[in-house]
Amino acid sequence: MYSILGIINLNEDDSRIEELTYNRPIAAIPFAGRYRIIDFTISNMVNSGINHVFIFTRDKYRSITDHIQTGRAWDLERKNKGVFIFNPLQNYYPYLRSSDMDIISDYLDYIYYSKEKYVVISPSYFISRIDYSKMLKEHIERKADISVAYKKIEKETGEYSDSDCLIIGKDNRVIDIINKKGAKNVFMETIMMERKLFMDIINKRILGTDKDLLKDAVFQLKNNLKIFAYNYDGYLVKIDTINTYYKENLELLKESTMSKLFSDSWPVYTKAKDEPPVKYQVNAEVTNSMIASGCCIDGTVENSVLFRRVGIQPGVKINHCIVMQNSKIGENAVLEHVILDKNVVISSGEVLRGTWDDPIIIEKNQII
Amino acid sequence: MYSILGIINLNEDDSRIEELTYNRPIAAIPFAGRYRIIDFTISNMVNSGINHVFIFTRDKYRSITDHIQTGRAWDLERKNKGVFIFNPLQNYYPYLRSSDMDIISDYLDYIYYSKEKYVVISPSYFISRIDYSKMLKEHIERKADISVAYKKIEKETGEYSDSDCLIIGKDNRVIDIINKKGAKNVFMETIMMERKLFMDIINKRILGTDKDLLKDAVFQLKNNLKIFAYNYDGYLVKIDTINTYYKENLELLKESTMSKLFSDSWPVYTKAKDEPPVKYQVNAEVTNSMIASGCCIDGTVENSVLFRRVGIQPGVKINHCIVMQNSKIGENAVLEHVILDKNVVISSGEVLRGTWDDPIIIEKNQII
Amino acid sequence: MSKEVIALILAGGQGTRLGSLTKKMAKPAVAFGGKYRIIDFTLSNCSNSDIEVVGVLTQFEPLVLNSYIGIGAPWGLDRRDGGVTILPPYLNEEGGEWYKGTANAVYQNIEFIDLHKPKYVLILSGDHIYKMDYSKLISFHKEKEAEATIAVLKVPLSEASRFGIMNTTEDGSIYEFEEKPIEPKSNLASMGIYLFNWDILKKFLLEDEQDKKSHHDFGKNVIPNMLNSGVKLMAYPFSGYWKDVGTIESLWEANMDLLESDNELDLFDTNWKIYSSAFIQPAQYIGKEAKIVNSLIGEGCKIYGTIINSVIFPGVYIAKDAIISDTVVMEDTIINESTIINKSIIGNRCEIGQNCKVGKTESKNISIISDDFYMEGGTIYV
Amino acid sequence: MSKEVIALILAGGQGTRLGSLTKKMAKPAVAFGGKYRIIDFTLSNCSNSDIEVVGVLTQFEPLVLNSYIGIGAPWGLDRRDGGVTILPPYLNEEGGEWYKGTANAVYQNIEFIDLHKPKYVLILSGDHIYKMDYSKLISFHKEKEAEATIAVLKVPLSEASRFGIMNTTEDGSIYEFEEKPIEPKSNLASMGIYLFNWDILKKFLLEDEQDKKSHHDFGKNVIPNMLNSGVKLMAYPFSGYWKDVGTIESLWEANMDLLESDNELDLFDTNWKIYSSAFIQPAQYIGKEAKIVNSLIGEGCKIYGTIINSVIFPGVYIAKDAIISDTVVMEDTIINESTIINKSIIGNRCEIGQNCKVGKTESKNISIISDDFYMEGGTIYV
Repeated sequence: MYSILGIINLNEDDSRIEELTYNRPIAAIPFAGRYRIIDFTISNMVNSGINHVFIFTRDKYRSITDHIQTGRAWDLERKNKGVFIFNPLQNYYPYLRSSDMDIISDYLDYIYYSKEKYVVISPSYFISRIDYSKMLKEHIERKADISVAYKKIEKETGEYSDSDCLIIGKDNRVIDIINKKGAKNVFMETIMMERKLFMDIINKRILGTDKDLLKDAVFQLKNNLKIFAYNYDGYLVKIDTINTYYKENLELLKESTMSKLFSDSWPVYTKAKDEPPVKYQVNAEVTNSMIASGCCIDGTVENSVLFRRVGIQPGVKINHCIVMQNSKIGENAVLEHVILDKNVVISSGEVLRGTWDDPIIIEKNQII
Repeated sequence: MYSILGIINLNEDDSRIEELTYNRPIAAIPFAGRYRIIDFTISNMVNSGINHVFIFTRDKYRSITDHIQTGRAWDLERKNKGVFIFNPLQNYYPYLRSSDMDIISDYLDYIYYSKEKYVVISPSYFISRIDYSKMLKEHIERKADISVAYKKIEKETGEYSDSDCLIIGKDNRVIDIINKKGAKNVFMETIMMERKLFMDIINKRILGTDKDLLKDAVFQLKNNLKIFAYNYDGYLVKIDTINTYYKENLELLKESTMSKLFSDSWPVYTKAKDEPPVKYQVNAEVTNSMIASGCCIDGTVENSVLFRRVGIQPGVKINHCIVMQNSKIGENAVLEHVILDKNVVISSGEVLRGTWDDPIIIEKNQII
Repeated sequence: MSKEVIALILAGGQGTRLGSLTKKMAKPAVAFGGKYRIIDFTLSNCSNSDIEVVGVLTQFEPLVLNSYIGIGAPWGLDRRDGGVTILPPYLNEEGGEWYKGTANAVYQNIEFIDLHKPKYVLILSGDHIYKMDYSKLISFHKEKEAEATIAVLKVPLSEASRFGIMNTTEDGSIYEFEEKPIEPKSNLASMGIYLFNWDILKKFLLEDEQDKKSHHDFGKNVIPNMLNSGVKLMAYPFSGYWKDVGTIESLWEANMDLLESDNELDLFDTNWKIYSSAFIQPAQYIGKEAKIVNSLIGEGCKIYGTIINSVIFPGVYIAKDAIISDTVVMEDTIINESTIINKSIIGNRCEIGQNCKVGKTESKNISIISDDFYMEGGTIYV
Repeated sequence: MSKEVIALILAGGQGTRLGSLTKKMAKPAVAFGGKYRIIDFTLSNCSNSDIEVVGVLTQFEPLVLNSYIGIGAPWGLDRRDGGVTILPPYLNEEGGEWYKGTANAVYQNIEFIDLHKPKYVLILSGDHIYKMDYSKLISFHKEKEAEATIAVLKVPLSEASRFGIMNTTEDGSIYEFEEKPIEPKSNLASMGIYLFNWDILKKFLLEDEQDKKSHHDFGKNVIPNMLNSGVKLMAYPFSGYWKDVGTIESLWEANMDLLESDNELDLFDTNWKIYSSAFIQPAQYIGKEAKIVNSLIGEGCKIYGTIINSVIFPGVYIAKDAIISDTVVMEDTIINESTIINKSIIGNRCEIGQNCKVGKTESKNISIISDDFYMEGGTIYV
């Protein structure tokens, strides 16, 4: 088996999901009841046999450091390998942030001293179940210089509207990349190549790389190097707007969707929190909902996702809501189409009603 | 036993030792053959029963992160406590660096959620064997609001010339602090108080605290609060100049000095490097020297300190030298009064001669 | 490094009164409370009490327990020095033998204890459910200058004859110990939690080992011998939830106790968390027609049926129209459609077919389905 | 989680031929090479070969070994799933028994192995000194589609009759195995390193257990039975340093081998590090009148005397005018002034008084001073 160094690039545009990213990057947004968005990419790497992972942050990295800790939850607390978080060095001012090439190049010696033959670079905001070992297999078989993963979208949906799309030739070679609404081959921003080539690109030692963004630098090489497209066709969502965040969470309440994301053979790992089981009290009426451990429920919950340690008092009615960790909803409150961030307290009798296309968002630590 | 949160404040002036601090803070400078300077403070904390340590860095923190890793070497890899490194948040530009108050206040919630009743704040560049549990005992007995550690210096020496000194009243209460050559009561920049008071000071919620530096803020309170001086009288050196760095390393070759710093009852912990024992080859002639593991010696070494994995080829003569990790000295080279930083290569036959008061310093990774 | 206190957890018992639940594992490894194993409580108590060296004495079917405890990380016991160590019997120059009793088990590990040079040794049982801050017990022991301290619980005098009873003077010092007395003089029952000065305990263990007639048991031999020899024994009064889950009934009851709204064990208390080796499961899903009342449900469950007064472990699937009441369902079990289960304990990884009927609410007995059991649809098992 | 390969290290032997060095500890825990313990080599080989599940089968005086291995962190074997597990004998429903032989030891741990669902099981010995990339052995095994693969070393034909000898066809498949043959047909000696397909091995272990006449030993029973049954056995040729340190002489020799300038074991190779539980010691100090030639000296030593061709472990103090040659001195031992030691092994934590004389250079025998020995000044011990 060839070894792969996993690189998670958190240089992700969070401007369209800012209500949830004031204090955290997209990677740290809670998702699916007990995870953070980055858990899916890390778990994909671990499940693909990768045991050496570098996470390059851009800003607001405190929540990533707190979440990853030593990496034990992913079995990535290792003597010589494991997971490492690299924050931008202080000599970069915020206005230089947009360049992931610069952030990575500051830590190039770590990549140099790694022993893996290949690297795979992935963002966090595409949630998938991609198997990088299969991607590598194709990469080697095709004798590719670079492989990039994409998913072919059947119906035109708005979910990937801001994504780059690949123009792919008959032999699966990438002809071009475009940013165009309604295109079919969504580029998952997942890139695989030999580690040495990656270092050359970061170092801009390769003819034609004069870009600040890694993906631009890579596609600039499309005529010089063999870039192949790897077709992934499993679960895929891109979480970079409030709208997709809200709908894709609730979409998981469908058995058919949930089973695409979760299965025993491809576990998703996350930090354990030592929460007790969910306590359903005498007035609990819960249907079609996903409930995380440590919740204590004495009211009515329908079509909702509750994260850890949420408290629902008697008389409460919530429907089509996402309630993040440690929020408490007081007696007889009624919430519909609402997203509560962490540690929110909703007072007794409060009524909040958003809509399916415009959910109300309550920020972290608010008392309403 | 009362519990103490240990805080290591790396806001240390490195301008007089800049040859060794281009890429590292003072805390990460190698010392005494196998340690980094910060090891002594962390070990003091651990030996005093402290198992929750916060390290606040200022800049060049990569080497600290690499050294501390998960904290396992100090038994500080713990479920709920252990060691945490806090780097300045990116919103601080370099010109704001001088304020440790600001750096700490960004992470005040971590201090808030800690459960220890007391905090002790210590720098790294004072190397000592202070027992914080004894300091706490006196702190409690005296009903002090704040205790600060000092050492009484008998002879006037230049070593502490840039240190603050305490003016102490008869009852051990601190009357004032001065920065004056030749003063006797050297302030070790070690400060103990209740955690709640510390948070108030950082928050500048206490009358009269309008300073940017923690120590200034503390002494500003001398009339409002009871600040007591704790007398420490063991091994103490301050490493903030090339001169003290060089001489204090070699001073450890004296049995009497070494036994003051090292003893079985107060071990100094550091990251293990899996080096083999020292190999003395057939031409080795080593006297009055400190040699770290993994060295391979086939020449003459006198009155010197060799860090890990140093190579000394046949015919080499070194005297009064400090040779850091992984440096290699080629055949017949002669070095006197020289400091080699890490990974230096000295070519065969090279001759370098400094003096006792002005040693030659060769920077990291140089080939001479 | 010397540690002031080390704890030894006696986890070697076969637990025959738990029947098929302990066929392939030691009693402390039995599942409890919708997420935990019995030993989680003792290990978490140690961790929360800042005890950093814990030995777990095992000998019967230790595999599940060993692999569950692993390196001790979930309880913060993966320490560089000390942490948690599994202590089975071993061979030495004179051969070797299995643990003959609680005192002999500790005797065989004198060398391990001496390695850590402790001042005190805390002897615990791996099959009790309770929360206790041992550091308070230790402070009490020091304050009273005791040589041995035994934690005691007030039980109703009517039930006292089922316990080992401590008769104490006013200051709490023990002058008499009666094992299951017919006419109890006090209601202070021993909880099987002992703190000893190590030098004293070691002396008595060495003596006990020489005694051919001894059962090598703390309650039967060591404590009475200490009393006879004038050792200063103190009773440390504990109040709060405590349960020895040595029988099917008590295990079931302890699970049901958790469902009381004012249960003293309070698993939701963040100041004294009970740690457990984590499951890798997504959040639970509650279906459109599900109904759950007064129950505890673990991670990764999929519930489409009705659950009343029950404790459901992670990864359980309950199909629609199934009705579960007053029941404990352990990990990864599947209950198929229209099956009705009352007052039962269903083991791990079972599958119960459609239209089965297990257990009876009005029955005195708990129905048990052991691990990995497959029940044909339509079966009636009461 | 299923792992492709798991390794089992046989570390239960009493090591009687190492005499007083193994009185209180298992052989794999014996100190070696100025820093290491014998088992470090096998554990480091596992770690460097990316084997993530390692069972260590112990039964004789396992305390030192257990506490040395701890949670496996020094070797990177403190894994969430798997890592290193100590496997002593245990009781089950039918009672329990001590390990009767190498094959029986593995037989008693079938349940542990099955837990990890491995495809291959690698059987290793805990008392061999060598560096080997097991992943190459595994690739060889797969490539050859073998059912069992045995690592072999070419030995001088004259010495072959001291080993278990594999007679192979040209492609490396084994057609005959002879234990210590008087007239060896080949010079391929078994290194006691076996890779088996787990399903095959399990079948043979179950059969062997039934065989009342069996010694339950891999070399004597399991391998010959496999050969007779037509199992595809391959010999994997290894070249490099390898030593079974089962006797005082071989232990001493192996230490001396490290001092050869071209020694194949090369402890300084950073591509195949040998990990070890770290000592908390400052750097060593070499005094003004010290003289050290061709020797290995560990951390925290203080050397004021003369050391020639010797291996000195951490924390040793050698006073001035002492002369040590061709000798191994283990941890924390003190050698006082003017004492002369030749061709000896001095145990841990000894103190040798002034003006003693231990060992003789020209002697055939190695002088042994066992752990914690105090030698009066002026003693002659040759």
